[in-house]
Amino acid sequence: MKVSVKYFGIIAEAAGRDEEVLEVAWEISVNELKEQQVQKYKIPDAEAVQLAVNQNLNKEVELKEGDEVAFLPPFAGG
Amino acid sequence: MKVSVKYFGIIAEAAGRDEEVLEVAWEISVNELKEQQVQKYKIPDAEAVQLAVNQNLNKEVELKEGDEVAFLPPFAGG
Amino acid sequence: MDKKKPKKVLVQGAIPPEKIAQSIANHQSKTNIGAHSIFLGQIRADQVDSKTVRAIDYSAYEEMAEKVFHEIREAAFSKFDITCAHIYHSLGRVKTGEICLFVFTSSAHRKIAIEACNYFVEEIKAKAPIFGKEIFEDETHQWKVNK
Amino acid sequence: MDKKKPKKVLVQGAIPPEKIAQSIANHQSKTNIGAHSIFLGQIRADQVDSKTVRAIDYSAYEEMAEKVFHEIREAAFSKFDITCAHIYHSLGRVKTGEICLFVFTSSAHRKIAIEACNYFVEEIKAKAPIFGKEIFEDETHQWKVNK
Repeated sequence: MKVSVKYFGIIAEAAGRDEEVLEVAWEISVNELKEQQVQKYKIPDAEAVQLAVNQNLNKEVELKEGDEVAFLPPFAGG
Repeated sequence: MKVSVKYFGIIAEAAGRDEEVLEVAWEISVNELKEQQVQKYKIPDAEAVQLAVNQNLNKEVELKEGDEVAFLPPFAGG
Repeated sequence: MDKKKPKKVLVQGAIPPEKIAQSIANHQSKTNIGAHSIFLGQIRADQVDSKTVRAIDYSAYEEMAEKVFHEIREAAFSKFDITCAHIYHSLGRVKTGEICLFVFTSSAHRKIAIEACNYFVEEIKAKAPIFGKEIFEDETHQWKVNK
Repeated sequence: MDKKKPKKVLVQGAIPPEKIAQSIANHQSKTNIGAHSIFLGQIRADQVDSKTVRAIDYSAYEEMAEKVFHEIREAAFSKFDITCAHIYHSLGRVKTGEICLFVFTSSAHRKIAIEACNYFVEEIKAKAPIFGKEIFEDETHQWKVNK
């Protein structure tokens, strides 16, 4: 299935892109997707990376076709 | 001896004046002066009135010739 | 330098928003500042026995008030690691909706700026000999008391 | 009405002092307000390994950030008896000395306005997906992390 992935800040820098559409296995978990991309792009400081699925940080959700998954580095607003 | 007296806010309104020079007895205490003027001008809400001597609220001081004594109603700044 | 040459705090009439903008703009050259905290007191159209407040006419024991403001500044600078602090309070008539108090503190870090700002506001309310006559629509009045 | 039609929080570039003055002026017709609390974040010229920060380039997951700001507003209005609340955060490059965050809360009473303002600031720092690239004089950069 396809999911739409967005990268921000230092992660976008490491990935060399802001977004892409990924073909992923059914039943892939949010954490598995994270691990896969962390390895692929050598994303630094991986423990500090949070994933948002359809703009929610809740990690328990299962990925579905067409979901938007955002890779978020530590927040720096304010 | 002479002391210079200032009235503010509702006290000035009751006294009908902003300031005056009073001839007072030697060794009059701050509280005695307060009581005297509260009676004279029927100053309302006398418990809430504070006296400042030479711009200090410290009540323990003894009055001296030429002191400036201010009658202050409750503060309302801010 | 702010600390050493305090300007007069008491100003005639309402504090215009443009003065606040100017104060903020004046701090843009101070690049060690990371946070500003601002408090503004605004005149409320309070209802008292079916009459509505239209303005507050502020008066003060001015010399003592400026002395008290100076002492509050000194205490604030010794308590808090602030870069600068500015306070202005109105004298005379300030209409409902207008600003009568402007407290402005700056620091490298937000918590310090915020705590210092609160300190100023509470100290000013408690210690500054300022008096307020609430003027109603019909020009009758009552004297305001801080709670 | 403020509560129902939130404007966009994210704005391009620095927040000019005149915008802050305009926001304050816009509240002078709301005569149930007695106190405003304002927080401003300003870009500091921090030193990192002998290099000096010249600007922060802010980016955000914009749709999520606006959603988070909306949720923070809803929570603030249910927690605090505030009359209105406005927040603005910069996107793009903001130079040292310029303002990148403007939080503005108003209430009948000072303590409520102040507490609500602090709540917004802390929530925004903790929850808004905003990212900051600190740009040094030589155009090298490092990514900022909130402490």
